[in-house]
Amino acid sequence: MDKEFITRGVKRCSGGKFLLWLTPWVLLLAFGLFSAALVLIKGLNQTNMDNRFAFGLWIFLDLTVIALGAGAFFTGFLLYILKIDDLKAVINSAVVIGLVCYSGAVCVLAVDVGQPLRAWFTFWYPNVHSMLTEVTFCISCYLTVLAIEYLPIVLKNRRLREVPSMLVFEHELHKLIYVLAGVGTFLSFFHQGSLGGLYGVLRGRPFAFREGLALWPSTFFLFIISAAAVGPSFILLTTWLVEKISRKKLVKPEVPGLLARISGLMLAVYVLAKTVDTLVWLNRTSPERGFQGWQYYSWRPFGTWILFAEIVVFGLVPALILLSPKLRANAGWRLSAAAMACCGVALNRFVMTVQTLALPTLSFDPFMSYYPSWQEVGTFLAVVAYGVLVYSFSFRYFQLFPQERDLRVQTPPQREERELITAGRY
Amino acid sequence: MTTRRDLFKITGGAAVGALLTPAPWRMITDGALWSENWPGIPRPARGEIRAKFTNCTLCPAGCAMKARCVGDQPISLAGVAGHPLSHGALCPFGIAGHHLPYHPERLLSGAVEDAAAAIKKGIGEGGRIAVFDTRPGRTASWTYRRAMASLPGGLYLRPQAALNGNAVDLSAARTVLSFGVPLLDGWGTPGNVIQARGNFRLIQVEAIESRTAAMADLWLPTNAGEERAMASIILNGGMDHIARELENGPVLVLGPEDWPEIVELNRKYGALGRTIVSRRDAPVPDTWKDAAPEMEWADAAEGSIRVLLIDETAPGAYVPWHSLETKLSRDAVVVAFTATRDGYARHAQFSIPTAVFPEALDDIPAAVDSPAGVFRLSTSLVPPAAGTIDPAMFIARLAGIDAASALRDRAGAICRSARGNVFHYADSKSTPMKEMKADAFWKSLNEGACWIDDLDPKAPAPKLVARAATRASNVSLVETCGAGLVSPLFSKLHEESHVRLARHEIALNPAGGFHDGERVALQTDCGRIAMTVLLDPSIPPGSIQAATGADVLDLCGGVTGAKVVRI
Amino acid sequence: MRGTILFLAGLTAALGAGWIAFPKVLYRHSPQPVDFSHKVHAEKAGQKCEDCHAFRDDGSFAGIPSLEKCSGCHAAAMGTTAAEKNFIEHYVIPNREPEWHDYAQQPENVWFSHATHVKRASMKCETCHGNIGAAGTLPAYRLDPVSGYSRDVMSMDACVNCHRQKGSEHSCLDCHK
Amino acid sequence: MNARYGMTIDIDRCNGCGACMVACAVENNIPPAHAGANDRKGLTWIRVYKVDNGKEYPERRSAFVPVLCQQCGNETPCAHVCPQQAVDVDPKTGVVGQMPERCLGCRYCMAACPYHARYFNWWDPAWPKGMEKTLNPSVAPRMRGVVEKCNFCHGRWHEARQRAAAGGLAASEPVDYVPACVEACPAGAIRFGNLNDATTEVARKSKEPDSFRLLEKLGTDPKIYYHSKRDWVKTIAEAPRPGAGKENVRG
Repeated sequence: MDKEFITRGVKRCSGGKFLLWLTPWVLLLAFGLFSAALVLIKGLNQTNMDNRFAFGLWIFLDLTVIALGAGAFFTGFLLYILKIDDLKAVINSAVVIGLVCYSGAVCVLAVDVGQPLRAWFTFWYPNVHSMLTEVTFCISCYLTVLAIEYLPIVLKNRRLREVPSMLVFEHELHKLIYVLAGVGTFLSFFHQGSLGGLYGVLRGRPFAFREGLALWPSTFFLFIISAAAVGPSFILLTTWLVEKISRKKLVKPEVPGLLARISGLMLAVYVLAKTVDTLVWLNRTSPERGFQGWQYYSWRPFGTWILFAEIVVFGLVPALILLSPKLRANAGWRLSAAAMACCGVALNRFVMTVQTLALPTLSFDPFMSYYPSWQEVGTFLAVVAYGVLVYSFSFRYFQLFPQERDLRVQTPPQREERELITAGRY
Repeated sequence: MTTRRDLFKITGGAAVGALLTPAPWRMITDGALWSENWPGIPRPARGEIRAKFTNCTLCPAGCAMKARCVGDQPISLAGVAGHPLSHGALCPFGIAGHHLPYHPERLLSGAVEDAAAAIKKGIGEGGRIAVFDTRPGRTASWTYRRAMASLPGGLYLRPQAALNGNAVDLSAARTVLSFGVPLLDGWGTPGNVIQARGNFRLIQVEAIESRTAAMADLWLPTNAGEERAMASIILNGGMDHIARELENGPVLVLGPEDWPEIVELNRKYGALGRTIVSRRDAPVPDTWKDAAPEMEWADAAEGSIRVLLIDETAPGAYVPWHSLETKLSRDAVVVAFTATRDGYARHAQFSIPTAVFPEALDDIPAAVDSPAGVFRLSTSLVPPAAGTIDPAMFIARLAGIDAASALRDRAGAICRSARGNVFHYADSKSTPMKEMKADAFWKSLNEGACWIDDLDPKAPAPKLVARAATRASNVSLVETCGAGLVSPLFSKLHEESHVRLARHEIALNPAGGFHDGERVALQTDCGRIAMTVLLDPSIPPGSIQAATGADVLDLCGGVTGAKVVRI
Repeated sequence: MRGTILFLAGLTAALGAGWIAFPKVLYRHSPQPVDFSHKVHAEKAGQKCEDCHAFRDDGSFAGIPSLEKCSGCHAAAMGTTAAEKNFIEHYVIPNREPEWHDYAQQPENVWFSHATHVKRASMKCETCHGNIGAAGTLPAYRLDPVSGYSRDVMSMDACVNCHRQKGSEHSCLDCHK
Repeated sequence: MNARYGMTIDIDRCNGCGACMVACAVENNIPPAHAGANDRKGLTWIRVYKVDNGKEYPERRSAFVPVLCQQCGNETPCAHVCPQQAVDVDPKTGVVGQMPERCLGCRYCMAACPYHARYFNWWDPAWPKGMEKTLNPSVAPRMRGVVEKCNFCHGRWHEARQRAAAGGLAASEPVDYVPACVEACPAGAIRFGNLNDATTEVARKSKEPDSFRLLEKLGTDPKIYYHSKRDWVKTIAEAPRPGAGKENVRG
C-alpha cells in the first residue's frame, strides 16, 4: 500500500503491523488531548497547582524534555561547526527528536498559561529583563529553525523527490544547512541557558537564586553544559531503542562510542562546575540572604540525599563510566551510564522547579507538597504519544539513519533474520 | 485546466496578500481584547457616588455606619469617625453587612396566611400567647409588649438580661478580670472596648488562647471546665499575685453571670456603682406605660404557652431550644420571624421571612458597655425584598393596635424629655436635645444621628443577682459565622484562610488522635452534629473550639461533657 | 508567466478582501436613536459642551445627558424639525431614556477622569472628541463585536503618546483600574 | 518629590478579626470562594496568618500577622520576571502595579514572590445573584486565568485624585487617600502614608527599633513595616527554621 513511499533499499514492516504499532499511541494521544481540552475549557482549576505551587509537573517536564532534546543542536554544532563527520549517522534522528521535544514543550506551555490568547503579548510588549521573554523568543525561533532543518529530511522522501521543484527547493535548503546549524546552535545555547536563568534570577527564592557571571546567574551556564551533556546520551538511548524495536542495525558500531565519549566529557565538566557552584551557593550566596544552607535539606523528604544523588550518583558515576574506554565499549555499561546521565539532569530540573516551590520562605510557612492531577499527567502523556508518532512516521518514510542501507548490504541478514524481515516484522 | 501547482500559486499569493491587510492582525488583537471582556463577568454599575448613614443591627452594639453608594445602592460600609460610642470601628460582620440581602441561603418565602390562621386558632382556643424577643428594649419590643397587653394571657418573654440590666463603664476600669468573656472579640461595642483598652489591664482566665486571651496583658490558662474553681480561688485570695493585681482598681469582673463568684468578686472589689452602673433607658410615650411587663423566659410556667411568636430579626442572646421548648404546651404553635433557616426556624411550624440589614427600619437600644441610654435608627439603605414581613406590624395587627408610627412616637417622647445630646454623623457635631424640634430630630435620626442620654445623677446603685449556676462546658464557642446570615465574603476568613472557624468546624489539639479535615460528630446529651476537624496545637488537649451557630448552641448551650466521636 | 499571473491574482484578491470587505463584515453599524444635531444646539441655542455634558457633585463626569436634561428644554417642541418631533413623541412624552451609543466608551479596565483632564490639565473637549460638537448629524456607531469596543474609542497608544509628551506617563495604573 | 507609600502594621494591636480581609474583598471586587477553593487556591489580597512562639500549651503564645503585597522597592522580584510588562512599579507612588488585562497567567511572578502575596484566578469569578450590584465601579473585576494582588486600593487613589482635581486642588498626590484595610481595621493596627515624608506617622514609626520588615536580608526593600515589642514575634521576620511553627498555616 505505502511501499512507494518507503526509502529504497530499506525494509519496513507491513502497513497492518505499522497501524497495530500506532494504535496504542493514538489512543494515548486522544486521552491526552481530552485532558488538555478540559484544562483549556474549564481553566487551570483542573490541575492540582495552587498559589504556592504556581508551577508543577508541566514546567518540570518541559525543562527536562528540552534538555534531552538538546541533542539536536549539540550534534548539529559538532557536525557542521566542528566537522565531526561521523555524527552524520545520527543527525537526522537527532533533528527529529529535537523537533518533537521542542514542539511538544511549546504545546504544553500553551496549556499551562491562564490566558493563551494573550501569549503573543510577550512579542509585542516584551520585558527585556525577564528570562521568560528570552526563553519565549529563543524557543519559538529555534523551533522554526528545527522545522526548516526537518524539511530536507521530509523532502528526501522518494515520492516527493519526483516533484522537480521540490528537488530544487531541497538543494537550496542544503546550502543553507550550515547557516541554520549555526543559528540553531546559537539560539539553542541561549535558551537552554535562559531556562536555567528562569530560576537562578529568583532573588525571592534563595534556594534557587544564584550569583551572576556577566549578565546571567550561574544556572544559565550550568543548564547549557548539562543539556549538551545529556543530548548525546539521549540520542544514544533512542538509537539503541529504535534498533531494538525495529530489529535492525542502524549505525556503525563506532558511532555510539563517539556519542558516549562526548557525553562523558561534557558530563565531567558539568559535574565539576555544578560542585563549585553548589559550594559557593551554600557558603556564600544563600547565607548572605539570611538563609542558612543546611536548613534547605532538613525538610523531609528533601534531605541531603537529593544533592548526593544529583551530583554523584547520576553525575560523577556516569561521567566516569563514559570516560573510561573499556567500560563505554560495553553496550550495557554505556547505555546504563547514558540513562543515569539523563536521570541526573531530570533530577536537577526537578530540584530547580518543584523543590524550590516546596520549600518555605517565610518563617511561618509550612513545607508544601503537591501531586499532579490526572489532567496534568494526561496532557503530558499526549506529548509523549505525539513524539512517538512523529518519530515512527519519520522513521518509516524518511531516512533517519543514512548508514542503515549500507549496513544491510554489508551484512546480509541471517536466515531467521531474513524471515523476520520478509515476514515484515520490526 | 488548473493543476495542483496552480492552486499552490494562488494560495501563496493570497497568503502573502492577506498578511499585507489588517485582517489577520485585527483578529489576533481582537482575540486578546475579547479575553478582556471575559464572558460572564459582571460590570459594576456606574453613577454618582453618595454617602448615606445608618446604624448596624447585626449585634446589640449598633455601630454607626457610613455607606458608600452608587446612586442608591450601597457598595461598601465604613465606621463613622469620631462617633462617641463606636469610635469609627466596625467588625468584619458589619463591614460586609450590605451583602446580606443577596445571601443565597436567605429565607424569602413562608406560609404567612396559614401562620396567621394557626395563631388565631390557638388564641381562640384560649391558650397563652407569648412573644419571645431576642433583642429587648427596641421600639418593636414595646410594640410586642403593648400587643401582648391587649391580648388575653399575652406574655412578653426576653432572654436573661446581661448584668441584670445594668451597664458597664469600661472607661472607668483600671483592671478587668474576665472569665472567658470575648472582651476583645466582639463583646459590647468593639470600637468602645478598643478605645478603652489602653486604660485597663486585662487578666483573662480561659482554657483556650482565644483572640482575647492572646491580646490580654495576662492570660491564666485553666483546664476546661475549671474556670469557676479558679474564680472561687481568686475570690478567697488564693492567688496573691492576682489579688495584688486586683488592688489596682477600679476593677471590673466579667464572666458567666449566673456564677455567684462573679457577683461576689464584683462586690468585693467595689465594681458596683463604679465600673458597673445602672442605666436609664430611652423614654417612651406615656401611652405605652400599660404595656405587658418584660418577663425572662425562664420565669414562664412550664408547658403553659400555646402560641409562641419568636422574633429573631435582631440577633441577641440565643436560648437553646431544648430549654425554651419546656415552656410550650403539647399542641403549641411556634412561629419564627426570621431571615434565615438556621435559627429557631428549624423548630417552628411556620417561618415568616423578614427583611435583613440593611433593608429593615429598626432602632438599636444601648449596648451593655454604654452607661448612657441611647436612641438610634437603622434606616433602610435598600428596599425590603418582596414577600418579607415586618414582625412588629404583623403582631400589632394581630392584637389590633396601631404601631405604624411607633418609632416616630418614641422619638417624640425622647425629644420631649429634652435630655441628652444628638450626635450627627454627617458633620460629627453634637446638638443638645433641648435645642431640637421633634421634626428636625426625626429627620436627622433618619439621615444618621444618635441620641445619647445624660448620665443620671441620682441613679440607683446597681444590683447583681446570682442564680443556680450551670456547670461550665468544655466547648469554647467563638463568634464566627454564627447564627443568622453573614456575607458570602466570609469565605476569605475560613475557606480561603484559617483566620476564623467556619460553621461546623471544630478546632482540636493534634494529640486528640484526629486528623486534619476529618469528619467527626460533636456529641452532647442533647444530640450530635457532624463537624470537620481542624488541628490547632494552641487548643489544649480535652478542649474543643467550635463556631457559634444556632444548632451548636442548641447542642452545647448550658450542657457539659461534650465529646468528639468518629462517624 | 502563468504562475506569476496566478500569484498576483491571489495577491490582489486577498488584498481586496482584507482592506475592503473585511471592515464591512467585521464592524456592526448601528444608528443613534435620535437624529441629534450638536450644530443646531451650539449655534441656535448657543450652548457650550458642559451645558449638557456636566460634572456630578462627586467630581465624576455624567457623560451623555439623561432624558431629564433634554426634557428640561424640549418638554414641548421648540422648533419645527421632524427630528425634534420624533424625539418628543418617542422619548419625552413616554418618558423613555434614549439608548444612546457611546462612541468613546472606554473599556471596563480603564479609569478615565474628565476632571483631571479638563479641570486640572485644562484640555479642550475637541482634543479627544474631535469637532463632533460642530457636526450637523451624528455619525453611525460602529461596534467591533469580537472585542466588544466601539471603533472610535481612543486607543491606548493615543493616550500613551499624549501622556508621554506631557511627561505624565508613570505606570499602567495611571489609567488602568 | 515622588511619594513612597508604605504601611506600618502593629502586630501587638491585631487580634486577627479579619476585618481587613473582608474590607479588601469588598473594595476590590474579589468574589467569594469557589466551592473547590481552599487556603491555597483562594483569593485574598491581604491574608492574616496566625503565628506562634513554637512552644506547647500552656507556654504557647500566638499573634496575628496580616500579610499583603510588600510593595518591594528594590529589583522588585515580580516586576523583574514578568515577560510582558504586566507588572510595573510606579515611580510616583512606589506602588507595584499588576495589570490583569496584560497578564497571560504564566504565574512566574508568583514563583518569584517570597511573600506569597500574589493570587491566581483559578476559577471564573462568580457572585451570588444580586450581589453583583454591590461591586465597586472604581475597580475592574478580573477574569479567570490571571494573577492579581494588592495595589494599595488604587481605585481609591484614582478617586481621591479626581476629587482633588474637581475641587480645584493643586496637589497631584491626594491627601485623603487611604486603602480599605487601613480604614477598616477596628484596632487601628494598620497605618498608611508616605514614607518619604518625615512628618507622617508611618515614616516615624518605620524607624522605631521595634519595627522590622519580612525577610529584609533578601534586599527587596519592602514598604510594609511590622511592629511588635515581643521578641519572639520579631523572629518571624527571619528565614524559616525547620521544626518551628510548621503547623502555623494548614497546608
